[in-house]
Amino acid sequence: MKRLVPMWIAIIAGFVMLLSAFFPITESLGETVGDVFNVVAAIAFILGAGSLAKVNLAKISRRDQGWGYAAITLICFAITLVVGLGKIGVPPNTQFPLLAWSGEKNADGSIFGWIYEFALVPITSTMFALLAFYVASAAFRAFRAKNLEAILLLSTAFIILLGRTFAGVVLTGWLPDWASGLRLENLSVYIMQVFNTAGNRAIIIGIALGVTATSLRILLGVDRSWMGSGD
Amino acid sequence: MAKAYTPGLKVTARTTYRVRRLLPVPGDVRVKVGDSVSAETVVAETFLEGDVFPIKVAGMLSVNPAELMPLMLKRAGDTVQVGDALARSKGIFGMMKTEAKSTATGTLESVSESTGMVIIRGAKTPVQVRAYVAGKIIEVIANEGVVVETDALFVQGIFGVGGETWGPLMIAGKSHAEDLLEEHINASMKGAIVVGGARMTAGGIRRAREVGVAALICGGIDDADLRDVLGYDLGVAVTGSEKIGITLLVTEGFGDIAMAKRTFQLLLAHAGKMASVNGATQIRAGVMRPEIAVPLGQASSGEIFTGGATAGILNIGTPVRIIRDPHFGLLGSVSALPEQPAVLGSGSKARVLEVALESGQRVIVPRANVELVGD
Amino acid sequence: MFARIVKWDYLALVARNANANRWQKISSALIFCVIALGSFGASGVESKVDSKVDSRGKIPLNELGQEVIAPPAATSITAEDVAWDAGGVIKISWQPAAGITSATKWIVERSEVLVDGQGSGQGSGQGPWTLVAEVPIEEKYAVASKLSPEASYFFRVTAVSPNGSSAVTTTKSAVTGHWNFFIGAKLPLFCAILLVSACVINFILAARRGRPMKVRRIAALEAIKDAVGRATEMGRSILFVPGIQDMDNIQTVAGLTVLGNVSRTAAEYDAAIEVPTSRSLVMEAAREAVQASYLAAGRADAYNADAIRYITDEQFGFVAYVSGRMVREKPAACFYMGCFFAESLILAETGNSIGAIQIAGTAESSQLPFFVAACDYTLIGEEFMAASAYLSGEPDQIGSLKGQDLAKAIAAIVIVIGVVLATMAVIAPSGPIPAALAWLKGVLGS
Amino acid sequence: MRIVATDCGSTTTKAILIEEKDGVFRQTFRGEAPTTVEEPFADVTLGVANSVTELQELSGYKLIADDGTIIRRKNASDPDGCDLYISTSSAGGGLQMMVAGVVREMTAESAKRAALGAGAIVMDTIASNDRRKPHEQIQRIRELRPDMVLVSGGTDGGDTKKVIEIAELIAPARPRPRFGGEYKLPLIFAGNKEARETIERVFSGEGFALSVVDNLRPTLERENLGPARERIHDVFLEHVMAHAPGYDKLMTWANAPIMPTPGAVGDILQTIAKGRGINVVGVDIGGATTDMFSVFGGVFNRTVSANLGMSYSISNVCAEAGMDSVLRWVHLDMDERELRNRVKNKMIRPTTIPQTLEALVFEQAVSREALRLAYIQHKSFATTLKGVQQQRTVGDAFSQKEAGGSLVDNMSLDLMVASGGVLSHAPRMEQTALMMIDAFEPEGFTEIAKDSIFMMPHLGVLASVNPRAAMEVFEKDCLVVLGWCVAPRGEVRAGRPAFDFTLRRANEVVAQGQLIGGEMRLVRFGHGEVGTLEVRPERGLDMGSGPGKPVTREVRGGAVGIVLDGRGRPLKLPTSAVERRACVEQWLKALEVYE
Repeated sequence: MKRLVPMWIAIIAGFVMLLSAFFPITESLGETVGDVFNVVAAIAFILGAGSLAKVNLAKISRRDQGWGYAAITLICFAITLVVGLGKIGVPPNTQFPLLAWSGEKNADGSIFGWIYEFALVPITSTMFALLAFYVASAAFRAFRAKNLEAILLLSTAFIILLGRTFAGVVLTGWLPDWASGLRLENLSVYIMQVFNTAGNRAIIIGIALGVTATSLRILLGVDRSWMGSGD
Repeated sequence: MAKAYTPGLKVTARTTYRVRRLLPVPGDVRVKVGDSVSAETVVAETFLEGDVFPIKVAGMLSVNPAELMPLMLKRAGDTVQVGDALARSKGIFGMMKTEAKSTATGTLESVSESTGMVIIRGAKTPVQVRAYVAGKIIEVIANEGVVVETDALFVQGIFGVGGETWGPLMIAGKSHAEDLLEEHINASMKGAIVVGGARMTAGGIRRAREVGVAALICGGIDDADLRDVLGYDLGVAVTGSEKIGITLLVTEGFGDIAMAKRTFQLLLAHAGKMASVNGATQIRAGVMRPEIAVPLGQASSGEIFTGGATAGILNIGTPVRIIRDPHFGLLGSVSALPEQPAVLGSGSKARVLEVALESGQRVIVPRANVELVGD
Repeated sequence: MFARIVKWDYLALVARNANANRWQKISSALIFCVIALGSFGASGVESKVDSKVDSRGKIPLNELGQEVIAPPAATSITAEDVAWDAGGVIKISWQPAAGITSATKWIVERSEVLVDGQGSGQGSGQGPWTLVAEVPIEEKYAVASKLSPEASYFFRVTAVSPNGSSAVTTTKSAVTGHWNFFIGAKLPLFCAILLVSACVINFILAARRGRPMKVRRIAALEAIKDAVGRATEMGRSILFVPGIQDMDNIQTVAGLTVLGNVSRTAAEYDAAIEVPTSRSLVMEAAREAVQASYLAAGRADAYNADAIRYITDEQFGFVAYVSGRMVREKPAACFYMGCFFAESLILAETGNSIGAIQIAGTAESSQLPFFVAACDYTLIGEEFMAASAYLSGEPDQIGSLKGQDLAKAIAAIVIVIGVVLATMAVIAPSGPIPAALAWLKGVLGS
Repeated sequence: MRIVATDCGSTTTKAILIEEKDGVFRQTFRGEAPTTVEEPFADVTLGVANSVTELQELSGYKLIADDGTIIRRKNASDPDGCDLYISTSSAGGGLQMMVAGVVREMTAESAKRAALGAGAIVMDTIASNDRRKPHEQIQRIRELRPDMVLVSGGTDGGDTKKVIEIAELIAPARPRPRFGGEYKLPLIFAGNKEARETIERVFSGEGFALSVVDNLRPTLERENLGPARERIHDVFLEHVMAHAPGYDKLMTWANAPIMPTPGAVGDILQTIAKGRGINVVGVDIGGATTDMFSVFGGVFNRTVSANLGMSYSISNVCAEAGMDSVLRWVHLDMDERELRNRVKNKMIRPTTIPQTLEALVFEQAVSREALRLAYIQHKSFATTLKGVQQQRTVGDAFSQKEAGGSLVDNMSLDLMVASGGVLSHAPRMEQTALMMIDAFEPEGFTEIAKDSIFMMPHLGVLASVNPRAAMEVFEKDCLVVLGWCVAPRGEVRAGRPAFDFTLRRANEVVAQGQLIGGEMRLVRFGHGEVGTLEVRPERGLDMGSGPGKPVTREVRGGAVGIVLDGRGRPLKLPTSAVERRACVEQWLKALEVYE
């Protein structure tokens, strides 16, 4: 029973979504399913927040190593929640100036907006910036020409990287016009457009078929492992 | 080679049969030297240590094993029932406490601070050892068991399945060469040791199990029938612990083969007497063969037998059984013992002997392919 | 034949299957070439679209500095409901007057029919006008979409030049966009889905009838035991990240099916597993999956719901938590199974630096290179989708993989036809071949 | 120099005499007597003395003193006695061990490897992921009566919890040793060094003799079996042997520690593989079990297939392989029901020997299956380490190889050594060769030899005292070279050419021809002959240098010669019974197997 009900919900919702893409009559049903998903996700968020609170509170209660950070997490969470839900500092919407809560939560002057703009965005950018270093370290370790395939990949990567820099233009600028296709910048475009696109499409076709088959397995109830291992 | 031992099976009309009846672990012996016992008498009993049930309590409470001790509600030595709370967590600021419940009944033996595992020892299980044969206690091995002695008709089989059993000896067929069929078994044979002739057929075995025969003794059995009885294909001849509700014993081997006439007649002569049968067979180093003992309850014959493998030396005239095709199962006596190895049909060279078969025919077989018959 | 196709799996990644025999390699290589050529043809199509954009840009330049004359209005205008659609789509066409060249674009507007119905005659019942589209002056039609189905509209069109606008031309009567039973434009897609489904179902049924199905070994999935075992022996935890998307993403679902297997192995080995999620719903689903696995492994008591926790929806906040956790706890095995974006490399590199066995799986093709470079094993796209079927080992699920391969073969055939047609169309630019090509493109929706 | 070596097997004790003549060690005489470990004798030295007495009778030297001990020479001119006496033992079922580890495929497997390598029989392996519930594991531990327990688990600095958990299961289960009640069960701990203290506390109670050695898996990337193996040997001598009847006396006689028989066989094979720089597979097929040894790339592995044997276990072989699999090697008409009964009769009367050709053909068919199954078990055990982190580069993107692949590679295999009754006592050498080829399916060039009188255990111990003597005797007297098997890897097409071959001796062509797919051919090339064999496989077939590439190698002659095998690998027999029988008959005829 515990398995049958969710399975049927999934199957029906899935078919509705599928049909709504083709049959206008079911479109609104499809939208309803989408709405239901959003509602469920919103309810689940309470569970998520609960889990966050529980894990961190337990940490504080047990005085685990680094429990201070857990406290900070919870305090920040509470502050953001209060200023966001309470729309503190939010100027009222110009259309309804008498309703204090009518403004957008991250409108100018709101604390929530301020937190977003001046705390979250810079922190996020910092994390993102780390990526450059990770790319460098991964490339350094991974690009070793130890077999034919690796050599091919390495030389292709080299052409593309050079072709995207001015050095590439300078290096092969002397090539006459009739051989301009061999200029690094053109070669790099050519590789990206032809070989890369081709390879990518092969993967994408595979993925598309995979997605279709996976969806079908779930819709037909053949695959129930998403609810936990089959038996 | 200095000596050549040839294996054989013991079939003897009268011998002093001694059997050691031992407990698996030390316990109490219930009889004393000189006591007369029947097959069913309990001669020794003890308790086996209870089963051990480990419960990972720390994991159930999601606490560190080292922190488990203060949370335990039960201590080592306490008795616990299934469902009893063993430990309770502190929870978050005193709320949301969780309990670890016992999944076993028994005594709490230990709590480990390294793994957070609690060991519960289940109740002890009683073990009893019975005398197995009617006879006299001639020795008591303190805390371990006894030796029972009786004067008995003793027959070793070649192969058996099922464990120890006893009951009145009954004869199902008319001759040693007659297959044991379904119609040979009747309801009066419930709890009896039934002796058939040649092969025990599938129908015969089925009927015997229905009726509740304690043991079936025949010359042979078909591999396929054995597989049906056991439910699997026997790979190695180490048996005795099967739970099939009947003990089967064959005296000659697999296939269509008649019981040796002498064996049949010996058993026939004692029909109606109480017999003890053990189907346990172990064909490995330390050979164990299945056996039938019929206590005769009279004066000792002098020879003492304690079971195990027997072996003897071949001489001209020694009665033998051929135990490998092409002459499998035929009986005869040694008529010549050539010293030099001979080339066999298979191309191997081996030491051989000549057997004069009961039919009068003389055949040459490898020495490895005969076994001694008789005492 | 299809028994072999299952080994192609990765058309482009042929050589990966080191055990494939010669024929499998050759056939895979052929398919690879065909796809490469096919993409070449396809990329040509794109460049044509680009040239159209360029020509549009040139017109205003040519017209700059000319005499100030307002363009003439369109001579007639008609609007009609588009058939086989979801309703709310109306096609408006008009006839330009002569000398329209001075104008640069058309402005198409619509108006709802006013409810109080002051009159149904021409020009009456029209409300405020809203813009439908601005189209280049060469165009003679426009499509108004996203209208309310079963509502009626008036349309008007105006030619605009830098020097002024023409008079408006308005439809005589209001037009209603009816919704239809089926969206005609999606017919090819619908057929394709039916075809693929038919292939898959056919093989599922065949498998149920007992036809033997075999799949090649997928090293990444065989390595799950290795990774979990490593964590057990080293006394460390297992980290499983099911991507950063919600449950409505099929990759997340595929990730959870792998989680079911990983957690079952973890339960058997008695290893600790941690699942940080960036969506609450995923947390709930993951808890279900893990709990069921522990139950199936007979170790329900070892299941700890708090190990599957929600962190944050914020992409980089999530990454910060997970990589921080990795550096502190040093898990011995890391799984990344689901939809990943920029965080893929941050996670995988961090995992690599702490010496964990890492197994990744995603269908985000842009993130695949990062995973391949930094992880021990990577499930590439389709392999990832096939993972749950593979892991289940059930014949009907494996049958579905075979069906997928059949569909792939059909796709390959279509590509071959397309490549041949495109090549011939270049050689013979007129006649039936370009028409056939155009038809094929139309069907495939390019 | 005069060396006496004995091997106390479970049924017979075999003695050999090795003498140094003109600076070369040769094995000269051998004797045999029943082993006397069990009642009524209960003293192993009686059997040893009997077997050495036979040596004495044959050689004419006085080796046994009147008190039944072995005489030692005082100097080289002394006519009586020997200089060195060594022995191995597998009597009483050999060394029986239980091993435990955390993960079955990792530390538990390493522990098993250590135990098997030391010559033990592994009765059971306890691991946290062996799919048994803890109380089932305890039940099992209580049932077993091992001679010794090896506990491993966790890398150094890794898991402690589960190792201790396993220890906490073993301790209350109180496994009882096979011999004696007061005897303490030896227990070796070779796991995470951080768990040592706790382990010592857990086993501090009565009944255990704990010894601690270095972790046998210090990291998952490295296996360190040496210390554990040595400790097993020590404990075997100190505890197990000391309690077996008569062994205390035997130990005082011997000049080198008594080794478990299989451990000694492993040692000699490792010595040979190292000395010649080759990969070796050795097999000893017995009545109850089959021991398989391999050295690939210097890594030694041993497996014991407990229920694959030719007499006690013959019925199990038929059950496990299936009668159809056995009968596919048979070219004669046989009645299946009768065969099944015969198999069971052999099981209950294990000492009988086949008298007719038909019986022999059948037994050899069974042996092929027993060997094949044992080899499969061996291959899946002899693997590279599992749980190792892979360092990937872009070059691996297309070939993500799994860890834990088998070390056994038939193409790189150089030498197969056959021993055990059915192989070494086969009436014709060709039978032994074909049984080995059918069961092992060697690829490329593989030399086949047999251990004529099972001398390898003796030489294994000898190698620890006098390696030169061991090597010389092994090469000259122990191994009987049968010849070579030359076979391509890859599928062949029946009736189409498979490969061409040319055999030259000193640039003179001895034999030349072409093998058709599915065909076998024998080129007689006698003992002591040396030549070069060139083979040119068809496209897609690999003889060692890659598909379609020709190979030339030096070959030495043997009792059988060169077997050219055009059947392809993996070996496939025709499915139709009539075709298959014709095929098998062709092979048997070509190799003159049954004349």
